[in-house]
Amino acid sequence: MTAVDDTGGRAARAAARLVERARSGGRSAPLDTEQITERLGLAVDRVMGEGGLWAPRLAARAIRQSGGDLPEAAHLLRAHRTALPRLGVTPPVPTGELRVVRRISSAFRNPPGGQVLGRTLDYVGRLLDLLPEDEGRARSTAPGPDGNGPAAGPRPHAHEHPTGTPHTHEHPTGTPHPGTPHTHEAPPPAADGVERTPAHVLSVFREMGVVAPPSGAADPEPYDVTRHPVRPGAPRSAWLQTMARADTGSLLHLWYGSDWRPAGHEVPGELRHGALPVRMTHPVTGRPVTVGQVRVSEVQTFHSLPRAGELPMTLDVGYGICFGHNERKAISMAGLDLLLSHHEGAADLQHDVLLTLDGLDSTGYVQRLKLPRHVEFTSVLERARAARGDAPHTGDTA
Amino acid sequence: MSTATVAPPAWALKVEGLGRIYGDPSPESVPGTGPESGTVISPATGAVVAAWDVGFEVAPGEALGIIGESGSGKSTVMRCIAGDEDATTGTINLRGVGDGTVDVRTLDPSARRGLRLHQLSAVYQDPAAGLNLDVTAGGNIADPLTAVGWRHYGRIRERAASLLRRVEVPLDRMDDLVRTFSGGMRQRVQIAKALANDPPVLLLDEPTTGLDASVAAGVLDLLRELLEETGVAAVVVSHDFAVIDLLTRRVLVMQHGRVVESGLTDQLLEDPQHPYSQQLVAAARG
Amino acid sequence: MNDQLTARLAGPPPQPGIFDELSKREIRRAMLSGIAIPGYQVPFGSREMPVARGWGSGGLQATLSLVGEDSRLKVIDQGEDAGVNASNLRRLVVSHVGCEEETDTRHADIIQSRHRIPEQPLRDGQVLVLQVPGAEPLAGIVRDMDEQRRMHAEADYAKMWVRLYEDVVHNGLITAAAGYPVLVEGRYIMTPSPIPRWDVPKLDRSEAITVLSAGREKRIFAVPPHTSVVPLTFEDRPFEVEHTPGAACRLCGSADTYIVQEPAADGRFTTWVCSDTDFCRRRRTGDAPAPAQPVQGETA
Amino acid sequence: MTTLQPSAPPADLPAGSVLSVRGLRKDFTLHTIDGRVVEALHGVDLDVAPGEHVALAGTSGAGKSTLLRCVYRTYLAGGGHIWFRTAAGDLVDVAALPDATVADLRGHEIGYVSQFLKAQPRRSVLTTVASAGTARGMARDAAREAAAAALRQVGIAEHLWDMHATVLSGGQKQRVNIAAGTIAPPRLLLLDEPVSALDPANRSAVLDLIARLERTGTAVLSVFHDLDAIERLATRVVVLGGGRVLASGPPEQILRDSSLPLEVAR
Repeated sequence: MTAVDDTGGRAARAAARLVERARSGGRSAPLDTEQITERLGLAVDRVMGEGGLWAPRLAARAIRQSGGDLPEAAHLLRAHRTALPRLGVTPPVPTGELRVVRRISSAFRNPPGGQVLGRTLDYVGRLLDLLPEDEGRARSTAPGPDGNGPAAGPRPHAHEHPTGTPHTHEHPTGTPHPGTPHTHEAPPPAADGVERTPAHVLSVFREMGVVAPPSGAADPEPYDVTRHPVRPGAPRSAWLQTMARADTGSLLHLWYGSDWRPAGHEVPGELRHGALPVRMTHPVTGRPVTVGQVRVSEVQTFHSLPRAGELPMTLDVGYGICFGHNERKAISMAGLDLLLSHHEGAADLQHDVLLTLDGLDSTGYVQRLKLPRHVEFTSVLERARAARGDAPHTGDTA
Repeated sequence: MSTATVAPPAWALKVEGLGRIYGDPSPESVPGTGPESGTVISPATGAVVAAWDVGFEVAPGEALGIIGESGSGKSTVMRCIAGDEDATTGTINLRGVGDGTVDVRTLDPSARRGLRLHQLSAVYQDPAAGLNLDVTAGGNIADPLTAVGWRHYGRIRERAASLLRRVEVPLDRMDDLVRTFSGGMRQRVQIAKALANDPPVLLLDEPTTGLDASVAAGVLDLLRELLEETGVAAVVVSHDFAVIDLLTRRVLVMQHGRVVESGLTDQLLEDPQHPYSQQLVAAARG
Repeated sequence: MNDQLTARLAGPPPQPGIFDELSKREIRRAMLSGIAIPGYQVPFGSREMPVARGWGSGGLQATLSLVGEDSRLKVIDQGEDAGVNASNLRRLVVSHVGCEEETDTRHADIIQSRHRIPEQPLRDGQVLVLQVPGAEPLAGIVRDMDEQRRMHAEADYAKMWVRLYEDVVHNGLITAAAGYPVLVEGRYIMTPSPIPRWDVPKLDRSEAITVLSAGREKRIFAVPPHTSVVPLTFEDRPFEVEHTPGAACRLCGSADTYIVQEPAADGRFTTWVCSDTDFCRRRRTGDAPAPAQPVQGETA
Repeated sequence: MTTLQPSAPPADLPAGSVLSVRGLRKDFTLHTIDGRVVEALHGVDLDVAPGEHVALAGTSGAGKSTLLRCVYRTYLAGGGHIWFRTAAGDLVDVAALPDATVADLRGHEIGYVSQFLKAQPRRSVLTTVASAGTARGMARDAAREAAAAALRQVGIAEHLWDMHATVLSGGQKQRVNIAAGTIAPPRLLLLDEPVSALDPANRSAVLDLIARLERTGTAVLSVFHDLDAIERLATRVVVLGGGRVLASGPPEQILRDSSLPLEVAR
């Protein structure tokens, strides 16, 4: 037996130490994970979505460990999850149970259940705030009718807390605490007529009879993309899962740049952000028990896609959902789902959705280019020389 | 079973009762379509009866024409024989497959595709359908050769060169990408590729349509010589009586998915019986 | 209350690790399928590893599924045991499983490698795990994955042969460098991962098992022992391995090993060293057969 | 190769005839002109024996060419039978045979020569004639020799033999055509005005060639433009008029019968 030459190992560890020093060597106070979950909630949400794991505190750790490199943080979360055993599978939750903290429909002036503007910067000027943090914070918590700026929709309500108490001001702590389980599931409608669990706008369209029937074969048992590789031809559940875990930027680009995106009037009929209960079947009683909740962003988008031999006025539906508050991702996902569901021939788009959106795959493929490859390069050079006839062509064979 | 060997049939290709319906394939789709009804669309089901009850035999060394206007079903019949699409009903037998006892429609898709290596070739109107334009002329011919096991570069090139010479493609173009070729030249390469493995059956779908008249004439001359020399059984699908007259000795006339008349080619030109055939001939005569 | 229920449902807390046992079993199953159908790409539910996809995540899953505490593990990248990546992967596995590190090819049970097969011929009982960045040899020929699968299923490889034919037409020779396509046991065309052509003959009728694992593409394939692996070439165009006339390793003098360029004292790339550092060391210490005389296509 | 369809010919056919036409009818329905019906043949009976040359005579429109084309199946018979005795001794009805069988018969046993040459493009004169011989079973070398002899006979100069037949003049083509049609004489040869465009010298050479066919036992059924050719070649003349046979007999008798409607050459 020989002593293992660990030159490379030492170099790798030294490199890691440099990163660690750069991250923790500053003079500011060490970063607490609470601070990340509370102050950088959208980053946490994005990492949980791309990591495919609802675990805010772990996601916060991953963000801190990766120095704010979110794809890297998502990778940490995924690799961590790989080591965990799978204990069970939750029964499906109808998203009608979603307790909204934000819910808008651009399709209706005033949809049944009302518009809930919630926490959004959509209507606020993008002005870099140069005030000290404390001052800005004090100002935003002060009560005032224009605290959120004017809203375009009628009767906007700026709810933030999912338990049903109406608020007219931004909640100072940001997102509702996701770890807190709720026991009451269907709160009564609030006094202003805004429901906490409003019916989907889709059901309104269904009643109007303008929604195209769902296309494609039945897809009862969801495909599990974490256990089975996907390739074009996979069922809808496979591409929905793939998109829910996709790199947000890649997904946005694919939707935005897609040749298949129909020109014209794609309408996010409904966008919601809120909490969904997670249940498990009780091992003894066999009944579902709520064991926690997750926050999700959900989008249903509508478009009248041209199809031969059909009335032009039927609407096709696209669906998007992801962990946390990530409207950009949910809207892109719904748009792509719409195209995938109704362009069966869009094999190229399916290929791209299923095989190019995963952040781990794409960043890994880039990473790989940084590894040494002189063995391959030597071989390539030799062929190039041989083709040019530089080297005497002995044609030695094996 | 008797051990006596059954003599192989005289025909190289036999088609019986061939039908192709797009849409509801049930029998209700058929009534109300065809020449008498003047449509291929089923009034009952809305299905398109693109071809129905088509049958013929072709002997080795014989060329059979199928003539009709676009939408008559002639190309559908060809695609069903070639295996580019599957017929709805009917049988297709090749002498080279089980001495003609096997309906090739019963073969599994892989075996069916395998027929295209040895048993039958197709030449399409659009050379891009039968060729890879981003491969050299020689490489396109290497495709069917390597598919049946040729592994000697020199012999592949010899065979490709002799085929290209036969179809009168200058050999100094052998290593040029087909994309750089003119339409007539591409068609010649496609013909060479189709003949690479000496198939007993050759299907020609509008082989000269889309070519300039003078170029088409050259390709037709070539085809006629090849049909005579090779002893191949050919099916020539065309809307053009001049092509049919030059290449075939028997012909079927198709209209609205049905065969309305069949006969010797000269008889069909000189003494057409069916009103539609007479119309076609009159139109061809100008 | 919910916390208690969750704890009860979860059972004992999981061992900190990389990979759960059920997943390892699934990957062993995929490897067995690959061994049963030499050269066939078996899809598997590739897990997320603590290394980047493309950084050996596929090889790592295969290795982790195979090693036990008593295994001797050798990991090389570009032929070197001491490279940054090789060291990192080896450390990861050893710390997870507690197996023995090994650099001597002769004594290793499992050899995970990127881009090389050791010069020392492998023996019965050894497993070579090759990291695969791109598993599909037909990828550059047709894009449609269904069509790729059909071509494999029907052994319809004419388009691959046309590619080689065109190569010779345009370049006078087959320019495929590393990752040269091979035919396994006369049936499936396989890419042997980007090993140099020098290493391809070592796969043919090897006594060891070769497992090729692509984490990103989620496919595993294998070459069982004593299986024919034939590089695709024309009968009149002999397969050529890398060869630079007159070049030899400046450390051990070998001209019958795979050598890569090194800068000389003047900074110009004029000297060569063995890519396989273990074998080079053995040559220098007289622990390996002396170099064969001027190279004539030495192979395993 | 070809299995001829078993047929049931009437018992009273002349035992030795190659061709026996019985009750042949033909009319043309013109669907493109409101379904107008043009009548051509109203029940023609006719026999041709081996070595016999039967010339059809009559005015223009009498149905001479129509009859020839019905026998060759370029026209479909509208009624009646066209009995043909094959080399194998079978009597088959050309009017009822499958197309493919007729096509085979045409290749081997029934020839048709018109004034128009339907030559293969890009094929030399010699090859055009020789391949007509090989198509009827001659050996390649024998066919080339016979082709050369036939071309000399009809006065095609040797320097033209290598040229493509399609570039020849009308008269040359006609002579190549007759050379090809007679090189390996079929059992039944149908001649449709084969010398109509020839100058006197060449015409005479071609007629000599046709005259020699009698010796080979070929049965000939012909339509000639001029009575002179009929007189020189025919062993029997059948006069058609109004789609029927008006008279039949030796040429010296028929051609002198001024009561018959004959078209006389200028």
